Amino acid sequence: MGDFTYTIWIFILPIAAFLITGLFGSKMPAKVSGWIGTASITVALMLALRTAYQYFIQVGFVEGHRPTVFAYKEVWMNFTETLTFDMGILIDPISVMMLVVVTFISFMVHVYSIGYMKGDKGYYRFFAFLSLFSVSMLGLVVATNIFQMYFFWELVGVSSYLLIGFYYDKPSAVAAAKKAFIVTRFADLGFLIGILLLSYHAGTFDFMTLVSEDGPLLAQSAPPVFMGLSIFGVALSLIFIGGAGKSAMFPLHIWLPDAMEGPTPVSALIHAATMVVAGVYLVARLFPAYHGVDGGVVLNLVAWTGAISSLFAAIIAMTQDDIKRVLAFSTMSQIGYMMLSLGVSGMEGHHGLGYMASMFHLFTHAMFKALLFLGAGSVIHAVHSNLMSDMGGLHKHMKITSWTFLIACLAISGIPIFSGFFSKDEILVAAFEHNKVLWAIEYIVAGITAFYMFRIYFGIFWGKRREYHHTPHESPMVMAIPLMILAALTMVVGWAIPFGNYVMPDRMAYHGHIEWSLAIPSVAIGALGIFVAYIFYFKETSLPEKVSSAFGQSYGWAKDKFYFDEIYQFFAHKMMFAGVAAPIAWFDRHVVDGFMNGVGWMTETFSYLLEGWQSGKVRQYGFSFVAGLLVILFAVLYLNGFIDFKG
Amino acid sequence: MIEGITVYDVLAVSTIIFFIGIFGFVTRKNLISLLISTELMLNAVALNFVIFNKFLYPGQIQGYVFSLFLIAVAAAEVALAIAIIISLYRMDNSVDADDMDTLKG
Amino acid sequence: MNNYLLMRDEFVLLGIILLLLVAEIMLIGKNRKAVVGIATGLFIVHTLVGFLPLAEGTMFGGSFRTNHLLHNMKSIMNVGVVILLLQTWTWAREEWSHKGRVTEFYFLIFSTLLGMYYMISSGDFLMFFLGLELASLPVAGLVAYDLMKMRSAEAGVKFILMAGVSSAVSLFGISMIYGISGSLYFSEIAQNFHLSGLGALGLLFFMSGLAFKISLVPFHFWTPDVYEGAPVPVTSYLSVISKAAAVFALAIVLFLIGREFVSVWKPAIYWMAVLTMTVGNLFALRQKNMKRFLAFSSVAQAGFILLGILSYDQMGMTSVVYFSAIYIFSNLATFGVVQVISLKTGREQMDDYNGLYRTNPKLALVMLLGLFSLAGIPPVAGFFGKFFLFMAAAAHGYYWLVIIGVINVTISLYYYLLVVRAMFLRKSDTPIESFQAEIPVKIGLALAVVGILFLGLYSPFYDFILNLTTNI
Amino acid sequence: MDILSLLVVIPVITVLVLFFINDNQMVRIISALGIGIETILTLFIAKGFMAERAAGNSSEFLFTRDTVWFESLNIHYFVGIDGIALAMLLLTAIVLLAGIFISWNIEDLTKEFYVSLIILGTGVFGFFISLDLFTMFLFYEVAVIPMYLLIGIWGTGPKEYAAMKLTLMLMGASAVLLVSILGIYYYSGMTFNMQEIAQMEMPIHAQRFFFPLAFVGFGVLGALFPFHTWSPDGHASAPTAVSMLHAGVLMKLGTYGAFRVAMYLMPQAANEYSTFFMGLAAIGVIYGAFGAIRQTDLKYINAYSSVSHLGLIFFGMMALNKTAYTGAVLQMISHGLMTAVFFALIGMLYGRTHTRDVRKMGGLLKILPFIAVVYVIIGMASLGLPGLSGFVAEMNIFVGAFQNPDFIHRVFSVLAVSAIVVTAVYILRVVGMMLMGPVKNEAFYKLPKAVWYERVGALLVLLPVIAIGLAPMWLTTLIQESLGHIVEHLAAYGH
Repeated sequence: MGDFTYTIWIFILPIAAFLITGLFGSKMPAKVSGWIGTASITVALMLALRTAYQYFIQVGFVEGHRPTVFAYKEVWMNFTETLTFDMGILIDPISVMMLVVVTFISFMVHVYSIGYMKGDKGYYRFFAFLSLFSVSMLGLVVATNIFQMYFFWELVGVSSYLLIGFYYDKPSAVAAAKKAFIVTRFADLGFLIGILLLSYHAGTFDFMTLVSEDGPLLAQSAPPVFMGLSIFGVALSLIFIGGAGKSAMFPLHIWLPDAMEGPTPVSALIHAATMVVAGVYLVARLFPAYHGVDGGVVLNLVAWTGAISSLFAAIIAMTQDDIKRVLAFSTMSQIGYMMLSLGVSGMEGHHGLGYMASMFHLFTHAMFKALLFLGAGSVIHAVHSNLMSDMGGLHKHMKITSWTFLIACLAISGIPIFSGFFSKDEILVAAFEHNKVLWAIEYIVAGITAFYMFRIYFGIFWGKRREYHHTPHESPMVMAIPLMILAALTMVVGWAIPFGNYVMPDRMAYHGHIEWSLAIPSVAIGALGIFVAYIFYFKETSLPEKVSSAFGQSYGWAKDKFYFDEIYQFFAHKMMFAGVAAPIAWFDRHVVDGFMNGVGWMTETFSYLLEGWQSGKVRQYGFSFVAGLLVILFAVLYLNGFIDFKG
Repeated sequence: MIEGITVYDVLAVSTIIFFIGIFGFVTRKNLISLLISTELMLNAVALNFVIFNKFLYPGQIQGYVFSLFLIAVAAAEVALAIAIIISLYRMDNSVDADDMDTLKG
Repeated sequence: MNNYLLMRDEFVLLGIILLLLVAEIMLIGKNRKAVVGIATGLFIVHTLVGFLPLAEGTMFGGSFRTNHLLHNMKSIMNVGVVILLLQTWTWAREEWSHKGRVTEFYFLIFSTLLGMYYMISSGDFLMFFLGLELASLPVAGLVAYDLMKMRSAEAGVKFILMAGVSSAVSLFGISMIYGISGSLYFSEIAQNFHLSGLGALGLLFFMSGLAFKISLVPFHFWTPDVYEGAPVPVTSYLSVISKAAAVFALAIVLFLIGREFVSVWKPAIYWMAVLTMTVGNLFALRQKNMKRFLAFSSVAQAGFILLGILSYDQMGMTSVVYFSAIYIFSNLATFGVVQVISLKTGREQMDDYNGLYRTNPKLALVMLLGLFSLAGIPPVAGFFGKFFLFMAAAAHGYYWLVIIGVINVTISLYYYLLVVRAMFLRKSDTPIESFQAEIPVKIGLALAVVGILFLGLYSPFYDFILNLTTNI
Repeated sequence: MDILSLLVVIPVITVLVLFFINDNQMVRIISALGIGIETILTLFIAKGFMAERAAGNSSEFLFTRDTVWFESLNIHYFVGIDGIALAMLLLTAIVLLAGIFISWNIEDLTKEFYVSLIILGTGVFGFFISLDLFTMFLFYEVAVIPMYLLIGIWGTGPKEYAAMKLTLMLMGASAVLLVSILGIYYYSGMTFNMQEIAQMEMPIHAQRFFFPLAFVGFGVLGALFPFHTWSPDGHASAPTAVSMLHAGVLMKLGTYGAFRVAMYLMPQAANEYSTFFMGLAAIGVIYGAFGAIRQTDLKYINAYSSVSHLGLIFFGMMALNKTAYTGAVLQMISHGLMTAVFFALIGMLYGRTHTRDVRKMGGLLKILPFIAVVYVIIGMASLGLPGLSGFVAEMNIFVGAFQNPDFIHRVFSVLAVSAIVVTAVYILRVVGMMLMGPVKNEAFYKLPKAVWYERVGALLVLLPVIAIGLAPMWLTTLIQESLGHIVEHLAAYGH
């Protein structure tokens, strides 16, 4: 089955880069740490590509489906004799695909950052954290068991905290980082409890046993325990909550818009391509279990969360002024697509289309969303502001960025020959076959997506010419090249890679064909979206204001992200701080502490009470002497039964 | 012994004397009267010994010997107590038991 | 037939007393300061002689009896008095230089000690009564020793009157016991002294006399006033030696005649222990004067000793003797320091001790060790003493008493730490200026500290006492 | 003189030597030397222990030595260590050495400070090596009493009140412990030897009466929920090295004792009370975490976080299975190291900024990079970041706790697990307020960087935290071997 042991180097290099830049970065000249980081990720990318080539091409199909290969598998810690926590590298279609995606996007971001971050005081620190993030994401991707995934899951959370809070002297960045970490940590709580339930009821963490037909989950049918779900159902939905948190799904999405406080390359890497798809990858990894347990009811939860998130995010995206926030909500919407697609997918053959479509969309989305973010980055770099209102007519000044941005917008809107069309179309097909309502929602979202993407495109590059105090210039080559590479890929990947051949739930080959009957309407709504955006934003018109006022109050709500931040603020600060922490602090200070001091105080007052007894008068001593003696005497006599007081 | 008088009657007398002594110690104000009450108690006890020896154990003399020693010791004690009371009086020229309560608390 | 050698200790002590009297007469006019040296030296000789082994036996028809336990109890007290005399060296010298009379002090000390000897080794109530009185009356003289000070006289009066009442009550008890059992000899009493109401009354009244001297709660009222009023050496003597002797006497007498009255005196001692520990601690919490503070601390310690007596078996007796020995050493350490300081600066309030460590560290360390030993903190000996007392009580299932005792240990730790706080934590602008004590006083303090540090860890000491108590 | 008793003898000799030295610098060197030798000896013992285990010697306690002390009362000086005790000894050695370095700048009464600190260390070393209840209890009290002087003289804030409260509560707890030791002694045939007692089955009614006393007696020192009030005040007022040693090591005395004496000797009662105490511990975990959120004084935050982590240890122990036990012991070690570094850092910060109020400090990451980075790493360790020791310990405890399908256990376990979120909140709140954000006070720019002895002290304790976090296998096997005997013993009577 081929020797994959070299894959360990994909990890050792970034770790080495992290240690070197982290510990000695401040001592070396800034550029050096940039080169070290980029070099290590380049080699890692090459190794990942070699792994993909070797796995998909050389190893290919064994008995009709692609095998699972363990490059490494050692026991890292043993909880009990049977239950062990091992570390290892698992090679299978989706993990190799993710390896390629993560290393590639990370490579692009590294190259881009050399330009973007030039002159920044924390330059070495940025590259150190980037390497740390890459390692943890790669670790998460190749995890052989769910506990190893949780191990790297937390590391991903921390590195995103460090990167979001990179400009740590800005209080808003610090708050955003803290919010991101705590919300994801809250979701990880669900994930951890899910794992712990599995640890007892399934008796193992290993993915292969969890998803195998005769494994503990799928073999016996466990009795319903809670709301109709069996214990495994509960565990899997809790694990999904963990994934939803990391992928900023509907209720747990509030940290994603604020995460834009971090440098743009960070958003490109983390909040576009890698971290946010971790949830999707988790569900994909456990897909057979999700499909099998309790008849796949948990998948409905997954699907509907995806649908709501994508619609909700799309609506808000239309109203945002900060271009990075628009892209953030667009990411949330696209991930909603992927979750939905997984939710509607079956297992065998054609029914597995949803799974394949979701993975394909993940693959393509990584490309064009990274491109969008990097493009936005170079715009912000040139204009030094995030707000669309400060931009306009940049096409003349930034040709490359403008064209690459256009290609990405076309891709995301699902226009044919661009990659977005192929992946999104298959999702719509899968949704259509499974549940018409979901298809309808996603159909509308496709239109809205096209609209808001072209809204910012026209808003930035066309629209009214603004006077700039110093003329914006095209970003340097080191930033432009990644844009071009990504743009090229976005155009090619869609039709060049027969994704069905590589990634399927049952790992058999599947040659799908474009379902034109559904493709044409989706392209039509995309075009419609673009057209409306063209009218609104190509030239400076008052049309957008009139329409938004027409929507009246609802526009304001959407603009303020439906006040979810305020709700969370209330819940976190009022409830948790004032509602729980304050009473506990008070309780501790007064009741528990009060009791201890009370004991001391009581002995003190009691001793002052007795003061009078020692009056200094001999006569009283004599009295106490005799009285004391008589009391003892009568007590003893009574005890011995010589006298009783019944007369 | 006089007929008709049992050990209990005489014993009652000596116990009454004893408790008079105690009562005296508790109620009287003057130091000397306190001393007198202690002496009263000691003598009542000496009486007790003699009574028991006479009435219950005529054959032996332990009770009598004991009361003799007791009287001797009581005398010594009174002498000492008077000496201290006088020295107190010389310094404080008052013999009232209640204003001797500087040491208290 | 009476082997007079049995009373060797008593005779040697009597000899010393007479020698002192003669010395008093001989040295009129000349410098009688030497008496201090002579008396201490003689007593050290007496103690060394006391260490020599002594045969067991009785005299005067059983009225005086001695065995290894009694003999060693006396030598424990001797060691205590030696340390005390060393510590009062400067006080005695000054007593002589101011008031020109010091032999009376030694005369009274030794005679009370003689009384205690007789009290312990008495075989019958007559000898016991004489020993008790001989141990009480001279103490009144000692207490009222400072003729110049009103406090001393007041303390003396209080002591003598209360002593009178307690001996009267105790004798009343003895007369009742005599009335029932028809004899004064403990051995005969033990045969025909059977459980009866009047017997219970007699025994309790008798015990009150001893309870007075050990200062158990309902009978302890004289202790704080007398301790505060009397000069410091006398207070130290009272709290250390006279209390230990009374404890020994109580234990022995209860062993001899209390066999059948167990159901009478055990509950009494149980509740007196609870009362003594608690009331002693509660009063000690508030004290500001060091002497009064240590008075209540000694009252509380007496409560713990009762735990040992309560267990009424060989292990109980051993723990009582062991604890008393350690109690003597710890008290001598604390009282030694109080004595040196009050003699040099006349200051006895606890706040005067603020910042003591910064001016004279060695004194503060001695005080610290003494207090920790009283509080029962390892590795000093007090911990072992207390632990074995609790073991003795727990052996008989008195778990609730042990719990009360243990709570009281914690309360006692609080007020012992108050002194430690004053010495170490607090700073003061008028601390006790650093000074050097005289050699003998230093030796006295050093001996006490050695006793505290090594008596506990050195286990053969416990085993030695254990095989002493095989026959009581 | 066997090796283990050397552990007690060396500090005593150091103290005696210190008595005759008056120059402050000399005192520091001598004590560093003494404890340095002690640490080397501990490492040497660890190596010997490993070799012994490797050579297949699977007896429960190694290096055992039994000499009679009070022959008539059957009290022996019986010493011996197993895997857990060895881990505790290593922890003590490291934290004590770090503490000595950290308190290099104590000027007032330096000699007395180091003497008391080393006496405290002696007590702790003695406690961990002794297997005889009497000697264990003696060392336990020797370890508690110097706290009064250490906090009272060199402390800050309401030091006298805090010192008195701490000492009284701990000595009160040891008093309760004394009662239970006596109970165990008499109900198991008059012996203090733990191995014999474990074989002897104590009558169940005695166990029911004495187990809570012993558990609470030790629990108070381990800041078990309702008895933790001394910990915030005590730690806030104590000088750095003392709170390092206290929170890092002395609290482990409580948990180790509760585990070794209360549960090992009275298994039936341990099983009966397990649900109750597990609930108490779970509340403690949440209670401590929430308590820490409100605090603004750094030391109070750390004190409450210690209450929460200690609660986790008790929780792990009361889950009564091998994994949870391993987790509890791991947590003891990891929390010991973490709190030590936390207090060291707080000491350094307080030494410079003369304030412990988090709101007054800001933007220190730029000014004091070394201290800030170490603080972030240790903060991450304490909230259970994988790759650091906190994660390893907590995961063991949680997996162990979930092995019991009983509903109440599940509720308590979920309660304890949810503490990881609350811990994250207060750790990040402090890191956000103190290290990040704009510099609030201009004077902070001139603050001096970390000095050599501060770096040594902090790194000395930080490296093991990372080592355990990355490769826990060597430690877990060591602990699991020694736990084997105990868990079988407990399981035999358990559910």
